[in-house]
Amino acid sequence: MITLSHFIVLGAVLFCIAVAGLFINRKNVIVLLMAIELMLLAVNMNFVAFSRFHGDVAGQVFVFFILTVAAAESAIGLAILVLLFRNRSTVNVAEIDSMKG
Amino acid sequence: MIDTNLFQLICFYGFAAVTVAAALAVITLKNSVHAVLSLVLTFFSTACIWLLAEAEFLAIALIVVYVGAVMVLFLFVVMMLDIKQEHVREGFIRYLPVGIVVALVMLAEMLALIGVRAMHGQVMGANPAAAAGMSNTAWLGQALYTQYLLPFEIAALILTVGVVVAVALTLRHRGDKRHESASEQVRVQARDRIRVVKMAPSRPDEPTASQEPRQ
Amino acid sequence: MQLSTTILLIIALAPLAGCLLAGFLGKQIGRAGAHSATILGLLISCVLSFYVLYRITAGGAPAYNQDIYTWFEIGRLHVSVGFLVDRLTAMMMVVVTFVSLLVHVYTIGYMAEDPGYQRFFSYISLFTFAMLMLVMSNNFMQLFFGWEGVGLVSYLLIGFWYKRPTAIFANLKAFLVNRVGDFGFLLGIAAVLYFLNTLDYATAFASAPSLIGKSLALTANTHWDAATVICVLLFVGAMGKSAQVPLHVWLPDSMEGPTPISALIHAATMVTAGIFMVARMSPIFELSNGALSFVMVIGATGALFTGLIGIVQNDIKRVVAYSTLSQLGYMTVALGVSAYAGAVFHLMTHAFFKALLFLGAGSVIIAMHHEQDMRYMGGLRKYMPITWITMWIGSLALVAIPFTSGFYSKDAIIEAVGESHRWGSGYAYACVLAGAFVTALYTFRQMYLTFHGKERFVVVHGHDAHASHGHAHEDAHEHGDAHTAVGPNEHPHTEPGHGEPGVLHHPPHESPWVVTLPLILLAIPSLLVGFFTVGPALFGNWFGQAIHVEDANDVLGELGHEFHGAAAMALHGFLSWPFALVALAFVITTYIYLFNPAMAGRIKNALKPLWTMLDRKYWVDDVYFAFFARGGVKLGRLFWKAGDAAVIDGAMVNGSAGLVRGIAAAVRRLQSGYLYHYAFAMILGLILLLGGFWVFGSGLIGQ
Amino acid sequence: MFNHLLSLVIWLPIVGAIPVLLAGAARPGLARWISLLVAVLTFVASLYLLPAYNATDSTMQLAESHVWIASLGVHYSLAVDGISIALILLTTFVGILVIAGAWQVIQDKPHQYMAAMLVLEGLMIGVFCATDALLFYVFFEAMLIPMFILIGVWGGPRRVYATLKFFIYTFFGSIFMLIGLIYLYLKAGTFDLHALAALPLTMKEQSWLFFAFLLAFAIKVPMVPVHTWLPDAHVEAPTGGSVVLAAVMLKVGTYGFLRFILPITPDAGDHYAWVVIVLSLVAIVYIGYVALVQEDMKKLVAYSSVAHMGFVTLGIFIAFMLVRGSGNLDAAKLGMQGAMVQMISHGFVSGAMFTCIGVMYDRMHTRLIKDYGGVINVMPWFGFFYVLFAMANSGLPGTSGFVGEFMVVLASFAANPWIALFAAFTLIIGAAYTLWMVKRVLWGDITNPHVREMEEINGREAFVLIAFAAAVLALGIWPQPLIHLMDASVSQLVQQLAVHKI
Repeated sequence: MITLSHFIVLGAVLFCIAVAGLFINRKNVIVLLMAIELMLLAVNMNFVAFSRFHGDVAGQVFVFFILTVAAAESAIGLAILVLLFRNRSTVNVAEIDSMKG
Repeated sequence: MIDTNLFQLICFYGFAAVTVAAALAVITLKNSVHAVLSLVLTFFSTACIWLLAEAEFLAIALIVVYVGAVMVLFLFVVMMLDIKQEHVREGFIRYLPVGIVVALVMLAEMLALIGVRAMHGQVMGANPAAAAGMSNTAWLGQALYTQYLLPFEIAALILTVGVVVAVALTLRHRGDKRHESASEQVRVQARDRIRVVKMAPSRPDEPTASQEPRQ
Repeated sequence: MQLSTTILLIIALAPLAGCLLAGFLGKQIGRAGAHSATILGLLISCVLSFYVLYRITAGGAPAYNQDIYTWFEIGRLHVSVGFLVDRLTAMMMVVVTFVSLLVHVYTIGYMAEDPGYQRFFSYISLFTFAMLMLVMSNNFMQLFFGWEGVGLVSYLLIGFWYKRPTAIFANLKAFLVNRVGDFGFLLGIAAVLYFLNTLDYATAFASAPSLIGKSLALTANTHWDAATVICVLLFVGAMGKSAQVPLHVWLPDSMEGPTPISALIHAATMVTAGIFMVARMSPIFELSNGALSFVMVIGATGALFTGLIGIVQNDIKRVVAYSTLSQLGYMTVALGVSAYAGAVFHLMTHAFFKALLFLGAGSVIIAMHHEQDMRYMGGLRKYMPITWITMWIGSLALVAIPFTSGFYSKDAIIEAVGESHRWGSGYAYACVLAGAFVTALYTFRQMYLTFHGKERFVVVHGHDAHASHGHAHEDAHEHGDAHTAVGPNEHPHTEPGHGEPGVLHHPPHESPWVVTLPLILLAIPSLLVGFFTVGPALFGNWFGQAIHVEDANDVLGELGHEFHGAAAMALHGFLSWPFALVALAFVITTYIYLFNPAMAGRIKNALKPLWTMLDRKYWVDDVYFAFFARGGVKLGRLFWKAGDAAVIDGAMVNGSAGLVRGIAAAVRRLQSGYLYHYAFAMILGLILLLGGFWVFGSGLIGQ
Repeated sequence: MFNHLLSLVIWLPIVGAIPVLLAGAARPGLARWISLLVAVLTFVASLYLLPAYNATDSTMQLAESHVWIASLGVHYSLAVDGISIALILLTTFVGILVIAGAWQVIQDKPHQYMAAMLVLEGLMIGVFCATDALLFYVFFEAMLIPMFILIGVWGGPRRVYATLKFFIYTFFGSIFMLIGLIYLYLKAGTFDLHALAALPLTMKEQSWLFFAFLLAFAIKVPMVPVHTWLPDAHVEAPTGGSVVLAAVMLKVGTYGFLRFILPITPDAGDHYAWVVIVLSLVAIVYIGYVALVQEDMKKLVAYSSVAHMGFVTLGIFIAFMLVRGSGNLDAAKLGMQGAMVQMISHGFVSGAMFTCIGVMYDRMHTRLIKDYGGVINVMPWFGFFYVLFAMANSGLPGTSGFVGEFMVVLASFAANPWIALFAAFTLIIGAAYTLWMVKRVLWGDITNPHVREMEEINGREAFVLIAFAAAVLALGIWPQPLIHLMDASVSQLVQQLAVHKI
């Protein structure tokens, strides 16, 4: 019998893996982007689960929108990455500091 | 005969295990191409889990849109860019303990909050789509095209803008390429093409000031 | 019959028209055009002034008092520009326009070679206009207009040779010292308005008796008598303009200006504006014995102590300048003892003989090629007889030899002071008597040094100039030192263009007729005007309503009982103390400067401290300069640097900006720009949030 | 007659700036002529205010009103009284001279400069016409923008610092005004100034409002101790900017006193009048000393502006003492009129002084006094004007500078002789700093060889200086027309002071 907590725990695990990914791959922008995708996936997991649990369509509609926005985001993110690599020949986040903060 | 519920549970654990393993691979693999492929696997197994949750449309959409389009994009980019692996992996070991600790602490907190045991009682209800006598896709579509029409359109717009932006960002005008400008061709006038210069007659043997060698 | 407004307007505006013509079209109309235009304007003005005087005195015309136009009108306060012409005004108009006319004519000769010829004529015509506005005014506002107007022209004329550093220093000093006086004067006008609710003379004087008993609470416990406050404040203005102690310091310096204006402005007319003003305000001054005592003491101090300085001066113009200061003191003393008519009478006679002396000095200066130091003169009488004789006439009038006009006015003042019983009159009497002696000392010394004795200049003809240079120089100094040594800051002024002091390239010669004619025309009234006018002016109540004297204060009335005609007064004068003092001074100076020149130096060395004190003018100038000028600048710099720059801008304005910047700089450190820092911060936040939920339960979000 | 005259005067220069901009950098000559035409037309239009206005009636006239923001009850409502008309005429008059003055001086983007000037002119007129508090506020703030641009683009080397200081300073003050206005709106439900004037307020409310308004306007005037932006702004501003700033913009502050503090918070005004009077006297004496030691001519004149504006604030606030203290309405009117005349006169005099400094700056590119000396030798005509304006600046009778100071000193003696004593001190210190500058700049022999190369003023400069001189002399010799124009309005203001609102 699959219960709500199964999904939520899975989501939490995925999220934590993504967080760990952010930490250990702080040099590689591509992996960072992928970790963000993982986070979104974790969130989506929760949405789907709760939608199913409450019988509310809004959750799945929201996942739909998240997928859309995430797709756009990763497209632009990758475009920036390509541009960056073309100009600076690196995907190392530590070297992208020309804005000085 | 295996109980349906049990079978579902087994499937869930199986898919979940693959998902988690693939996700771990995503963040740990040296080779970026492998990492992307692992991400594809993660998505794929997640889609399977969603199927278990009877969210068929989203599951298919995840595979078609994400795995089929976005992840391929990732793959292209990763393969296009000549990334030096050893360089990128710097600090991996150094930050590993911190990452693990943070992740574990967070996981512990989350699980504690969720109250795994308490929530084991929360059985999924009947499939709302089926209850409404529709397929999951129709159920979703009905909401999307009525109640959420405006957000839906906006989402479409966002995607379009995303495409335009991605193209605009990466498009590059290379100086060595010849190209023609239609508007300039139309606007051209005779005086742009030919210039009549009036020159005073001069003998070639008289050097002018500008021709003198400069020190 | 009433005087015509048109005539009065023409009198006032004709000089202004000349001024504008010469000033703005100077280049177009040329030198001759400029002096013709201004002199024509002055001539019209002068002739009409005589006509007005005639009409007022003999023609039986009543005093004219009308507004020309409304200057402003607020509520019940109505301030106009208008004319009040009574006998006092008419007399002043005649004096002003007559002296001014002669000065104009004289200037043709004096300034003949100056590039600023047109400008000069424009200025002196403007001065005449302003002075006429001052004397003809019928209200305090217009008085102040004329008052400051003459101050402006004085400023411009002292600085006429604007390339000289001393001239532009002197004109700034003159203007600022005058402004100190005007400061009091303006407050005085404000006090008049406050107590009498009008700025119109006639109304104000009519309601002046209402001042009795009124007082002004300057602090919680001090109540000042209203009339005293008004009079003292107004008199502060007169102190500035008429160069009374302690605001006298500008007048000697004003000699930096060309000589014609020294005669016109700084001797005959402008400096007497204060005397005129007090006489005009006599209905108010009569109400305050305290203020009159103040006036008297100030005047007496000036009369004696500035005269003393005149004795040690070497610059021919400065001697005359200090004598002017001293004579102004006499006039002020006369005001102080309520002998207003005496003051104004002395003002008139002084205008003639002092203008004469200045113009004569100017004539000498022309002859000496702009050398003003008397130590390089001497024996000039044979070169310039007209100047010599006219200047002697002026000098005799100045020292009050009986029968000269100076005698009648000055003797009357001395007698009046003797008659007075006002507080301080004893001191004043001593001062004016001693002053008579001092006046004679410096006057005779000046005349002897200039016109008599040995020639202390050398005439060098073109080609052998270099050969005899050294000798000439030594010679000059030898003689100069024999009389009075050069003071530390008193180096004789050297003009660019004429080399060594005391060296002339041409022998001195009599000045052209445009110069001597005014001298002669001024010598006549200097000699005679007193004899003919003393009766009516002093004792005949000629001024009528224009001057108001309380019966109790009427010292001239007292003297009038003993007056039996001008000749008798003069004869009596030979037996009086002042004449005895003058005679003594004559003997002393004649002995020293004609027969025993070396004695002057010996006296000087014997009285060294006294001499130094006089030479440094009692250190008043030094103290003022150190305290007010330098002190003011120091104070300003302190205010600027400490107040504006440090406290307001530094601490308050930029301080608050700096505070914001400091906070921002601290906060900015959080914004490292590294993505993982932000991500870490986010995750940390998430962990904390989750931890919070865990620890506090959902109560944290308020369920 | 045409009943949108005020709108016309406001919007003509603002709209006129558009063709000037369109004429563009390519045809600077055309841009200059258009802007001059617009300025002249505006001046002519503003002259029509005089016959249209009934000077014997103290009410606000030529009113226009349209709903602007209905939900907040904000109206686009304009009306003028004598004081406003005088200030509008000053603005349009100076407007012409500023544009003529910048003719060849501004070579960099002249069309934008001219356009900014015209817009500024329109906005300043708007301030003087607005009878709706929010409309006033909008014009009041909008005015900063063109001035910000003028200083920031065409200014001197430290223009960035100066513009920021100027902008933030004035903006800081006006925020408090906005808070005050919002409070009043919540209380009265309208922004109409007339209604706000009738609104009863407790002493506590009035005090808060008084200080809010005081801060806003005191910075604009500027009063000590919030004056330090002015010297910096003046030093860095181009000549035209300085002229407008000194001649008109400062008057907005004192005008605000008349329109806000006097009618809305009369009781607090009376209670705290001593604060303003003391600050005004400090401005006259303290700033006089500060001006004395300035090395930069523009700074010197800027400081003298602060001192002269001290007379305006003094004249306005001794009216409180006179009306409420001794009931001396005539003296109060005298002081108030003096303040008004001083405002107009200072417009002419300071404008002229800055123009003179600009004329020298164009030739020598320095404003430091020590770089000059003996200018009169090469520029006698210029010297004439310079001395004339310097004399007006030191309050010589016969020039406009005298009239206002004279009246204020006379009135303040009635309030308290000590106030008059300190105020009259300007006679000495004012003459000292002005004439000392004249001495060091104009007189003397030439020491700096560059001075020898200075050229006499040209026809354009002469026109500007003659216009200023004519105004200075006319006002000094016959102030009655101006005083008559404002008389009814001033009487009205003074009578209002006696009304208690608690």
